[in-house]
This record gives sequence, structure tokens and C-alpha cells, in this order.
Amino acid sequence: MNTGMNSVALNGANRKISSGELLNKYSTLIALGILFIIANFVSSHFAQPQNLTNITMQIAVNGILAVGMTMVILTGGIDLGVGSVVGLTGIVLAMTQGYGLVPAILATLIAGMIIGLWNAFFITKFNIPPFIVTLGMMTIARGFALYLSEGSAMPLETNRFFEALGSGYVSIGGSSIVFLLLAGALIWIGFRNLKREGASLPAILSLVLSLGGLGLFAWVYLSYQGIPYLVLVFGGIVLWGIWILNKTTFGRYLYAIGGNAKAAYLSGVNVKANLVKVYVTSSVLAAIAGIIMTTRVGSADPNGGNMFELDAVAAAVIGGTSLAGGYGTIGGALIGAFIIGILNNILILANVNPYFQFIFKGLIITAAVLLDMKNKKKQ
Amino acid sequence: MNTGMNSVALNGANRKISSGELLNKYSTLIALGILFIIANFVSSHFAQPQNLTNITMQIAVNGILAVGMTMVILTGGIDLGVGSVVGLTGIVLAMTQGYGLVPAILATLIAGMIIGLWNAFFITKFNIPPFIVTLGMMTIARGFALYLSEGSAMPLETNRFFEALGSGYVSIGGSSIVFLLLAGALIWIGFRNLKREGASLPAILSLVLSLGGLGLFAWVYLSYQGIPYLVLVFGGIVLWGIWILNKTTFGRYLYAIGGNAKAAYLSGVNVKANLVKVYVTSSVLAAIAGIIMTTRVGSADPNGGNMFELDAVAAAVIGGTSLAGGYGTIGGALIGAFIIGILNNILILANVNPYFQFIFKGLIITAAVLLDMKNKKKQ
Amino acid sequence: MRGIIKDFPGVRALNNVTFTANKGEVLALLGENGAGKSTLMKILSGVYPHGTYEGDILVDGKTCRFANTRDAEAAGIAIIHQELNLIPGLSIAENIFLGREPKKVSPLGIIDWNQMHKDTQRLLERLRLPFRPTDLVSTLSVGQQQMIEIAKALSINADILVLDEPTSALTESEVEKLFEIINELRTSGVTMIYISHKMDEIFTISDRITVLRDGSSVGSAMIEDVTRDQLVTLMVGRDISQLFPKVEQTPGDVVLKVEGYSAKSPKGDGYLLNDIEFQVRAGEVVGFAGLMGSGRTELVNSLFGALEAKADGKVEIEGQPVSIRTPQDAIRHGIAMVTEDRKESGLVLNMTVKENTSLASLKRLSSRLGVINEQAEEGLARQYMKELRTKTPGSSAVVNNLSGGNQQKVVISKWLATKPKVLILDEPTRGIDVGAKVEIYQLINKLTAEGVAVIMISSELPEVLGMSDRILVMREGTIAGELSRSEATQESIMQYATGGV
Amino acid sequence: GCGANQTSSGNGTDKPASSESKKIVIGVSVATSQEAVYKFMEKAMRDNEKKDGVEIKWVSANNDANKQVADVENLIAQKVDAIILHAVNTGTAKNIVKKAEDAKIPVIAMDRLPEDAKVVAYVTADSFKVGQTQAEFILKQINNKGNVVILEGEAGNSVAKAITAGNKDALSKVSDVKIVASQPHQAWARDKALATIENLIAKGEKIDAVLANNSGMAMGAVQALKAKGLIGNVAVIGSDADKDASQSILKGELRADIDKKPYDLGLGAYKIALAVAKKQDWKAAVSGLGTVSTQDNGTAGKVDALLTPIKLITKDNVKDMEERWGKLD
Ligand SMILES: Nc1ncnc2c1ncn2[C@@H]1O[C@H](COP(=O)(O)OP(=O)(O)OP(=O)(O)O)[C@@H](O)[C@H]1O
Ligand SMILES: Nc1ncnc2c1ncn2[C@@H]1O[C@H](COP(=O)(O)OP(=O)(O)OP(=O)(O)O)[C@@H](O)[C@H]1O
Ligand SMILES: [Mg+2]
Ligand SMILES: [Mg+2]
Repeated sequence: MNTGMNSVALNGANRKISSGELLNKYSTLIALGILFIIANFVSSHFAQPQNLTNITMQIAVNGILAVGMTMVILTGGIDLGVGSVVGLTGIVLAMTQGYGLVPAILATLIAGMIIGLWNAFFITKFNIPPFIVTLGMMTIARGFALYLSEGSAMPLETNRFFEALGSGYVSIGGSSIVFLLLAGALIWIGFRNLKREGASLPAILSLVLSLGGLGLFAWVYLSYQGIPYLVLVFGGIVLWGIWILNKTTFGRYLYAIGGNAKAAYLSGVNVKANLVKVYVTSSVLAAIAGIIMTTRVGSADPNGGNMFELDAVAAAVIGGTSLAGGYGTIGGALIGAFIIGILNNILILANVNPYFQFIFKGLIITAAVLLDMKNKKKQ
Repeated sequence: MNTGMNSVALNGANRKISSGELLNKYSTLIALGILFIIANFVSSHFAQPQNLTNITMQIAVNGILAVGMTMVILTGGIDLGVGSVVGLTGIVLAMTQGYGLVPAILATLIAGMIIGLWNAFFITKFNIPPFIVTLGMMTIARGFALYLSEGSAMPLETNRFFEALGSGYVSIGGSSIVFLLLAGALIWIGFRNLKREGASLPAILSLVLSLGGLGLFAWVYLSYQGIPYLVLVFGGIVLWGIWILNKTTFGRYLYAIGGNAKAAYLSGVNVKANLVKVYVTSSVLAAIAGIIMTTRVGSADPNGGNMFELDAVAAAVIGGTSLAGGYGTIGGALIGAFIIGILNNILILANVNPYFQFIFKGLIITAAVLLDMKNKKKQ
Repeated sequence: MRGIIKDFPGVRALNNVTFTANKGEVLALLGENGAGKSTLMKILSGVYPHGTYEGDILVDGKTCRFANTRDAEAAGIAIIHQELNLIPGLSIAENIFLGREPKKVSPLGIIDWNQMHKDTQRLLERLRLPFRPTDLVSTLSVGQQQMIEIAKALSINADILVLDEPTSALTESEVEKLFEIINELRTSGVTMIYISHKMDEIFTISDRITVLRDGSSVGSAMIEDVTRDQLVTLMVGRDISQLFPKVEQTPGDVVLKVEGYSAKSPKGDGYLLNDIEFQVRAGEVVGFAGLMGSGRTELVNSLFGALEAKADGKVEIEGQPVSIRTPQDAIRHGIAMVTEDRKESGLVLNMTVKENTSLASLKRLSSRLGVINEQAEEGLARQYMKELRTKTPGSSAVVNNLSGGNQQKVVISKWLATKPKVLILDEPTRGIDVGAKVEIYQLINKLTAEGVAVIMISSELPEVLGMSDRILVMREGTIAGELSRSEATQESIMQYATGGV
Repeated sequence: GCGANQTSSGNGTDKPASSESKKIVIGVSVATSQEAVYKFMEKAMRDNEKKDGVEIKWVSANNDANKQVADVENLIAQKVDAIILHAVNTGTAKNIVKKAEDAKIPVIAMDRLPEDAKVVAYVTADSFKVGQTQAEFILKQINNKGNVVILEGEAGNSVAKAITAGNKDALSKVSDVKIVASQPHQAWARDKALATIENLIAKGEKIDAVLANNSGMAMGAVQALKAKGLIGNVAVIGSDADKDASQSILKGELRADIDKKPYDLGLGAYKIALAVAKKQDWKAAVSGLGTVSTQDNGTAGKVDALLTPIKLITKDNVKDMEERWGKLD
């Protein structure tokens, strides 16, 4: 939730920003806020800490995929394979669990890496459109998942690590410490920015919003059972993603490649190497999502992750990432994942006819982007 | 199969063309040829007229969708809704059949049109990315299909028209006449081009190839049961599509919009109106595909058409259409649909382990585009 | 560079070119469009890596083999490309240091933003650019972006700096700034290779010239030893007796009349165009002069229905009031507009010459159902290829493969094919070689003789002076003054343009 | 608080704190709503909802095991009194049951038994048995001799696997029967089943019988056989007895189908859930709906099961389906 922070660090804050621009900057957040308020009216269960904790656990897999997908889309590509990779890596985890925890997890991540390398190889070496290469991977990985598992779900052995990751919580005390640390970091970064760039409205606003968001999360988790471990992983990946995009050359090159690949190449950016990195990142994140999903459901399903790629793309795009590449943020994708997650949640809480759920979901995805576009247009 | 013809008419033939360029021009056709030869080795049943007739019937639905998809992709857009529209329009057909044949078909086509208008409205009016609008439509249309049918398949009443369309054949005599007419038209166009542009290698080659293709089809159908009616519809739509793209302002504008929308707009092209037309075309073609699929399977399944959009995109891209817009042909998409169809066919003929079928399918889609790209690179 | 040969499929772009630049000099590299200037420089700067061409590059006597642009930079060679190579979504600082970011922890690639912003600030100050390092490049005008490109090249601290048409989008004052910098660099011993189609600049800034023609070098001379005419002859291979072959016509009736024309800025701060009033007669060339950003492009875009901001005011064509909301309306009323950026808004680059030529008049060439009459289309394309002497392998050649001048002719063909009453030319000769320029001027003469009313926007004052019957000078969205052909001089125009009257 | 405080918990206020005065809420998590049978399961519950003063919360996972976890979490968050679980994947549903268990909410497995999970009860029409019944019928039709094709549902789907296993189990007992193809179909799609049969015919396989995992694919097979004029010679059987399948049986095209009696299945699950929520003995509540027995469930030991009858539908009794589908013609 602290993307506001980072984009401010990026854009500088000492020029005057109109309220229209602010509206635009936060349009996706506003959409989320509106949905949040509606959800509150729809069901009194919605704003319960337990339910909100559930939502964060439910969106973790999609959220992690959306981090990788955003990075890929930033370069102007797409990764349609992630859903199947979630399924396949779950099977790999289940198959290798006998060799011990660390080897199993390593094997799973390596499987993700190999898939990423395969995608990257065809994309960078032969210039095959990412859409096709990863569409191919979608069926290839699914085929391997089915073949390796012979089509059956494979249970995970009971294992303290898997259980904790899948459904455990950090103790309330531990959770409190995490929140204190995060709040400290936020305040430190916020004030450093304020000092460096002057006290402008957006800088203050983003500090307040980030702290508010953090407070909300703290309330949710601390008044239920603490932070779920898988949310901790998810949160770590989100922060890592934000850091990568804003603070490292790799991140900036992704924007550059998507913005103008030729210019990036002529400026000495190794376009192919960075594309390799980003597709590997996406697949490895899908492998992590596969691990999380498998521990969460307790066994690996070869059909797991079906269609997840579309939700991940939707999260990224709802969050303002341009499919043409060059524009987008992880924070936006996170909000997008929340919008989709809350949507699924309230459709269930409101006991909507399952057929109508499809219709609503389609309408709301369109509406979320619509809101975003309308604000952008006003600018 | 007579796209060669048209692209020659389009490109002119009076400049010298190197063998590399020729290879490039026909690279997708060559990929198809290679697959055809491999298929022959895999199973001796492959090249039987009955099997080849089956293949053309099996690809009709995907082929029709690919025609619309190619047009949409030419503008730089995408239509992810077509699969669900196939399912929904099938249900509409089954629900309205009681009112008579013509009203039912009209209602179905109108349903397609309304869906196209909805897509176009959000795309042109609010500039929402087509990916999102049509992704939304994918779930909305599926929701309506399920809601209207209450989740059950709806049988089609026995009706001579539906039966003929779904599984009937034009008599051998009638089929012969169709082929003679087509051959006549091909020769006439071919010679007119030869006369107008001089006897160049590509012009002659494309005439020979088109006649060869026609001959192959004639052999297949005439030595089995004649031309299936649904293939006649499919063939008509393909020819219509080729004609639209090559001979009409609408088709030309689609290329212009995908190539440079701003330049097109400044040249007086009504970009929005043409986008509306193309999304409506795509959805109406999906409705026709829905009718064909429903008559073919004899009942409307609300889950029908699941994932068809991905096959349609794959057909278009294998056929050389650029997802960025501006490049592509219907003939290419047709070849793409054939490649996918033959692939599905030989995997079953060869009795491949079902799980491996997934893997092969992914590999071959990648390989088909790979071949295409390698040839393009050589240029 | 020695014995450079470079082939593209179907064309030999460079044919055994040998080319030397001496330390600390400004060498002007001249030649027609498509002569191979940019290609030669791309080879020098590692864009076309070693192995894709024949011949050797020698820097300080040592043979260099660049695998990519990084290698060339390491050897001290920097280039400002003819096309802008910036990333719109990134900030100025990010663009300048793209690929060379100062890092805190090198192997991890963590960017040292403080360092980067400080260095950028210093560069911006040196070029006296009023931006902050964190401003997004997409918010800058094309000229300002060009200045960022220059800053980027300077940041490399190269020994050899290639400038490929750096001034095509710069304002006068920016050009002056650039020349100051070039002079500074020259004194500090930097070798510069300067490519431009603007003769004035060549004579102002360069020490020596080298001319390329059809991929071969045809000569080299010290600048003092050549005259302008000699240079032109050397470049185009024939005599051009008159650079501005203006033929005066007696103007006919008023074709376009604009009164009280204003447009509000969509951002809400003030007017883009304010109370514009002018008229153009048949057979007349009205030149629009003004500084960059004075609103000329906005005015014509607005008249053409292509500006997002809504405008009020009266527009009459041949005495009839018209309302133009889209380019379609404009074309229907007989207005045609050659836009200032042919690649971005003029051409569909992957379409053929024929398809581009017919694009704006396709409706006329097709039946009511929209079926294109191919023979008529082909005829149209050939007619204009012939009339404009467009150099192309054929009507079905893809325009992307044509040289700049010939691409511009295709754009003009497209608009002539609509049989316009009013032809608007926005920077019609930008980036075009002398030979092609003269051909376009001759075309303007022919059109005026046929009674077409021509509006010509140009930032090259000699061109405005040479070709216009009347000159309107714009400043900040208003018409600051009108000058007849006889009274107009560079000084009088500049006075109006800068408000110094 | 006008409710009769029969089991006053002793706090004496007018808060309706007792479990009796509170409406019983039953959460139902099904794998998918995209097939007709689930509608009848739902109908069985909805028919009784008002009468019993129960609220049903019906959620559907779109065949996504991960979404089902979320669905059940959401039900738990709404503090339902019992959960009826129709698992997307019996292999992955154990954790779902555990989550409910942790929240002290009883789980009744409907149609599909989550492996190794300790559910309160399991109500099933037994997919494996469906497969066996299909095969036994077919064997009679082809006199224990010939080539058969199995049209499987979605690859890896547990119901598809159970029916197929039942098919193979029964077929393997006869030596003269050859399974010429056993092919999964994406999304159980009838057009894909149609293509499979077409391709097998073109391959020259002589097909004597087709066993389809559901009615839709069976109808795809019927359509292909009809087009080739083979429908009279090939025995086709499906499962679920959809409306068009029933009509086809009446017309003598589809040879038979299996009715899994989804209404009874749903009703059984509902009755058990209601009894369990009221802390009553459920076995009494389901008398007449089927036979009560126990079933082995791996590490969870034995679980109680209610087996609802399945019914072979042939031309002779297809008219019985009119009760569900209305007039068949
Ligand atoms: N990437 C390319 N592919 C094919 N042909 C090319 C390519 N780049 C340049 N050419 C051709 O090479 C020749 C030289 O082009 P180049 O860009 O070097 O000309 P130039 O002298 O810079 O012209 P201008 O003054 O218009 O910039 C031209 O015929 C051009 O069409
Ligand atoms: N796309 C744009 N976004 C923001 N400002 C713009 C844009 N285009 C033009 N402007 C601004 O509008 C004003 C008028 O620009 P315009 O392009 O009409 O000037 P001009 O006189 O035609 O100059 P030029 O010679 O550069 O074409 C300038 O201040 C310019 O910076
Ligand atoms: Mg150049
Ligand atoms: Mg301008």
C-alpha cells in the first residue's frame, strides 16, 4: 500500500500538483475505496477482521502472480503460462517433498526458473511474440503437471513448515513487532522525502495514506489471529517488487524497454538479458505462488491455477499498467488484486446467484478500469 | 487457400522478388505443408478423404472465429469474448427456436451484434483497453449463458435446416459445380492479374498454388460425400473476409488503424466507426460459429466455446498476424486454424497419451510460429 | 573509417566509403536523403555491430571492432541520433543515464538516485534548461526532448561526438545554445561530426565538409574553400540555379476566411489560440512564421478538426460558413493538411506507396458499398509518383523503406489526391535534402498556378521569405503581425515573433 | 426478543442468545454451478429452506480448488452452522475440512469424498459405481465382445477419474473387450467429444460402444455416429441424464444414461446438515433416501456414508425423467 510513497520519490514533489492530477494518481485507490464502502453495505460480515484476514490470504496467490505479470507487461510482453506453472510447480513440490524440505523447495523454484528460461529463450532468441510462447507454455506446463501426477492430486505430507505457511499465523506479539518496524520505516522514508523535496500536498498525502493503510492492516491482523505467514511472504514479495522497480537498474530498464525498446537498446541497455530476467522472475514467482497454493490447500492439484493468468493480467491492468508496456506499478497491481479479491468475497457474502456472479465480475472489472480511464481523461 | 492470389493482387507483382522473399511469403504455408507430411507418416489414415473432410468440419468454428479475430487484431485490439459468445449465442438459438427458423437465427445474430456493440462502446467511448473490455465480456456472456439455460444443455429440435447445416453434405453433383465455379473464378482472376502485371514468378506461383489447393479440396470432398454445408458456410466467410480486407475501404482502414491510428484519423478515417464495425463483425461471426457449433453437436451447451478465444488468437498469430496490429491476412489465419486442427487430429489418430497431447500442442504452436519467424528474419 | 561497405536487403547503403575526421574539428557530413550519412554514423557508434559491414574503423590509429553501442561509448564515441531515442515514461535523469546509472551497490544494480539527480541538475544548468531531473520526458516538447538528447550525449564526455540533424526540432535560441556548446567542446579538443540539411548552420559551425552521394563519398573540403552553390551541386549532382524558385501568381477569390477564432487550453489555463483572423486567396501562398510553440501547429490542427480543444469563431470556405469538427469534415470541405511529423502522423509506415497515397481519398475511389476500384487506385498512385517525381521501386513499395524526402512526397501525394482547395503544409521540408526541397517548392508553384490556396508553416525563415506571398507572424497563440512579400525580412519577422515591436 | 427462550442459557436478558432462536445457516460449497445437476441439488435444499427456517448460503468454486478454499473460509467467517462440501478435487479438499473443523463447524461431503478427511457424513451416488453400472449395461448390449471408447471429462478431474475407473474396472473383467481409446476432453465439451469420435471413425476403428463421463459428451458421440449413419450399431451411454440425453433415449439414439438423482443427493446432504446443526442424530432424518453404511477413508478411518441410489435410464423408463425435465418429445 505504500506505493504512493515510491511514486512520489520518483516524480519529485516540489512542483504544484492540481487536484485533478491527484485524483488521477489515486484513481485506482479510489475505486478500491468505493468498492470497500459498497462491500460494507452489502454485508455486515465484510469488515470483520476475520473476513479481511481471509481476503488477504485469498488474494496472495493472484497478488504474487500479478507482481511478476506487471513486470512482464511493463516490457510490453505478457506471460500466459503462470497459471499452469502454479499447477506444475505444486506437483513438483509434492513429488520432491520426500527429499526434504529445502531440496523440495529448491527443486520447485528451479522448475520455475527453467520454465522462465524456456520462455525467454524463444522470446529473445527468435523474437516469437510472448503471447504465443507463453500460450504454448500454458499447455506444455499443464501437460507436464498432468503427466507427472497421472492426473491425480498429490497430498503434501504433514510438515510443520508447510502447515505454518499454508494456514499458520505469526503470533500477535510477533505481528505487532512487524507492524512497528513497518511503521517506523514508512515514517522514516516519508520524512526523508519531505525534508528532501519540501512539504508538498502529495508527499504528505502519500505518507498519511500509507500510514492509514498500515494501520488498517494492523487492526485487521492484530484483532484476529496475527499476520498469516503466507501474507508475510506475499507482502515481502510486493515490497521487493516495488523496490526492484524503483530502486534498481533492472526495474528502470523494464520501463525503458516497454517505453521504447529501440531507444533502450541504443542507450546500451542489454534488452535481451533483461527480458530473460523478467520472464524468469515471472515464472519463479509463479513457482512461489504454486508453493503457497499447495500448502494452503494441503495438496497439489495438476489442474490447479487454471485461468489464473487472466486474473493476474486483470489485476495489473486494473492497477493502471498499460498492456503496451512502459507504464505501471506494483502498488497498482496490488490494488487490482484487492479489487478482484474483494469482489469475489462480497459476491459470496451477498449470496449472489452463482450465474450472476460471472456477470457482476465482468461488469466490475470493466467498471474499475472505466473509473481509472475517466479520471485519466480529465487530466 | 487462394490468399496467395489476393496478396499478389495487393502487392503487385511487377517488381523482382527474391527466393528469400518468396520463402517468407509462404512460410506459414510451408509450415502447414511440413505438418501435413509428418501427419502422413504418423498415420496412414490421415490423408484419407474422410479424415480430411472431418478436419475441415472440426476447424470450421475456430476458423470462423479466427477470421473475426484477425480483423480485430489488425487494428491492434483483441477479442477475448468470442468463446463465451459462442456459448451464449448457442443458448439464444436453442431458446428462440420455437419462434421459427428465421426469427431464431436473426435473434442469435442480433445477440452477437449487441455484444459487439457493447464491446465497441467501452473501447471507443472510454478508451478502455480491448483486452479488459472483452475479458469482462468473457465472463459476462458466460454468466448470461448459464443464467438463461439454468446451467443445462438445451437440445435443438429436429429440423431439416439444422441437421443439414450441422452434418449434411452438398450432393456430389452440387459440389462439383461449386468446384468448377471456384476454379473458373481462380483462373479468371489469375490470368487477369498475369495480364495486368506481367508474368512474374510469384503471380504464376500463387495461381498454381491456389489451383493446387482447390484441386486437393475437390479430391477430398468429391471422393467422400461432397462438401459439408458447414464447410460451405465457413469457406464463404473466409472468402468474404479475404475480400473485405483486400477489396474494401473497411478492410484497408483496419490495416491503417493498426499501422498508425493517428495518421489514419488525420487522413479522414473515422477510426471509431471502423472499430465499432470490427468488434461487431467479430461478435456476429462468433454468433455464426455458435449456430454452427450448436447444429453440429445437436444441442446448445452453456459451457460451450470455453477457451476458444485462445485458439482463435493462436490461429491468427500462427498465420502471421502481428498482435501489435497492422500486419496479417485471413489466408494466414486459415492456415493457422488448419495447423491447430491437424495437430488435434493426428494426436488422436496416433493415440498419443492424453497428457502428452497437451505438451505436443504447446510445442507445435511454438514451433509453427518459430518457423515463420526464422524465415522472416532471413529476409 | 576506411572502405566501409554496408548492404541492406536490396540496397547497398554505403559503397566503399572512406572518411576521416581530425581531432578537435567540426566536420559537416552532407548529402541527399538516403545518401548513407546516418548509416555511416550508426556503424561508427556501434549500432550496426562489427561483422554486419565491411571495412575498418580506426580511432586514434587503432582498429576498433564494436559489438554494441556500449563498446563505442567506451572508445569515446557518442551519438545523437536523427530520431529521438527517449523513453517517454521515464524522467529526464533516468533518460540521460539510461544504461549508465550511477550505482550504490554495483552488482545488485541499486541506483544512486542522489548522484544521478545531482549530475543531471548540473547538465541541465549547463544547457540552461529550466527543468528538474525528475520531470517526465513525456511532458516536454519535441525541441526540449532534443535538448535532453544533447545533454545525454554530453554526459558521456566523449572524444568523438556525432550529431545527426540535431537542430531539426530546435528553436533559434536553442540552436544558439547548441552552437555555444559545440564551440566549447571544440576548444577542449572534442571531435564532432555534424549532419544537417540546413546550409546556414553548416557555414556557421563547421570547419570542414565531407559530402556523400549514393553511398559513396564524393569529396571533402575546408569550409572556406567552397561556396553554397558548389556544395549543393556536389550533393545533388546537378546544378540548382535557384533555391527558392518562387513564381508569383495573381491571387484569385478568397478561399479560406477565419475570423474571431479562439481555442481554450484543455488544461484550463488560458487560450491556445486567441482571436485569430486571416484569409487566404486562391493561388496565394501564405506563410506562417513564429517561434516554436507560438501556436502555428495548433492553429492549423484546429482548423483541420484535429485538435482536442474546442474552438469558437467563424471559418468560411469560398464564402460559405463551415463547421469542422473532425479531419473528415475538413477533407469534405476541401482542406488538406501535411502534418509536421510524417512518421508519427503522416504515414502508415508499413503500408505501400499506393495505399498511403489513396488513404485520404479512398471513398472517392470506391463504390458505394466500399469496394475499392483497384485500377483507379493504381492509376492515382502512378500519377502522383510521376508528377512529384517520387523515387520508389514501385507503387507497391512499403513507404518505410523510402528516404525522408520521398516519404514526404508520398504524404503530399496523399493530400493532392483529395483535390484540395486549401493545402496546409506544416514544416513541409523538415529533414529533407536540398534537391527534394526545391522539388517541393516547384510543386507549390504548380499548385498555386492551378488556383490552390496554400498555407505554409515553416521555422526556416529563408524558406518562408522565399516562398510566401504574404507572411503572418504568430506569437503566443495570436497573430502578431502581417508582412507582405516585399516588406518581409528576417529582422521584421523576428521582431513580431518575439514581441519586440 | 419475542422468541421462545426454551433453552435459556441463563443470562436472563432479552438478547436472543440461544441457538434455537437463531436461524440455522447452512453453507454449501459446490465445485461448479455450470452443470444442470447442481441446480437440482440446490433445488432440493431450497424447497425445504423456508419450511425449516433455514438459510442456505450457496457458493460455487468454478472448478478451482483454490477458490474453494476461499469460499469455505468465507462461509466460516459468516459463522454458518454446517457446511456441505462438494469438493472440486477430492485429493485437495482435506485442508478445507480441517479449516471447518478448527472452527468447530461440521462438514458433510456431498457426492465427492475428500481423501483422508474426517467428515461427519458422506452422501454419494458413487461415481465409481456409476462407471461400473455404465460398463455393465454396455457389456450386455455388446454381448461381452467388441471395441469400446471411453470419453473422459476434464483431464485430472476427480469425478471423471472415478467414473472412468469404474468403467475400466467392469470392462476388465471381460477378456474380449478392447478399449480402443480413452481420451480426456477439455471442459467436458461436447464438440470435442464429437471430434474424437469422428477422428476414430476416420481412423477405421470399429466402434461397438461408447461410454461417456457425462451426458454432454455422450450426445457429442451420438451426433458423430448419427452423421456417419452408425448410430444403430453403436451403444452409447452417458451419465447425468440431461434433458437432451433423455430425449435422445426416447428417440432411440442414445442407448442409456445414468441418473445420479441429484435431487435426492442434495436432499440427503441437506437433511444431514440440518440434523447435525441441531445436534440431532442424522440417521433418522434420512430414512428412505438411501442406505446408510460406512466407508474407508484412508488415514481418517471409517466415515459414515449415505448411498443414494443411482438409476439406469433406458428407453423403458426414460419417461420417469419427465418429472424433472417436463414433457419429453
Ligand atoms: N534499416 C534499414 N533497412 C533497410 N534499408 C535501410 C535501413 N536503414 C537505411 N536504409 C537505406 O540505406 C540508405 C541510406 O540511409 P541513411 O538513413 O543512412 O540516409 P541519410 O543519408 O541519413 O538520409 P537522411 O538525410 O534522410 O537522414 C537509404 O537508401 C535507406 O533507405
Ligand atoms: N501535445 C502537447 N502537449 C502539451 N503541450 C503542447 C502539445 N503540443 C503543443 N503544446 C504546446 O502548445 C503550444 C503551441 O505549440 P505548437 O506546436 O502549436 O507551436 P508551433 O508554433 O507550431 O511550433 P512548432 O514549430 O514546434 O510546431 C506550445 O506551448 C507547446 O509547448
Ligand atoms: Mg539520416
Ligand atoms: Mg508546429
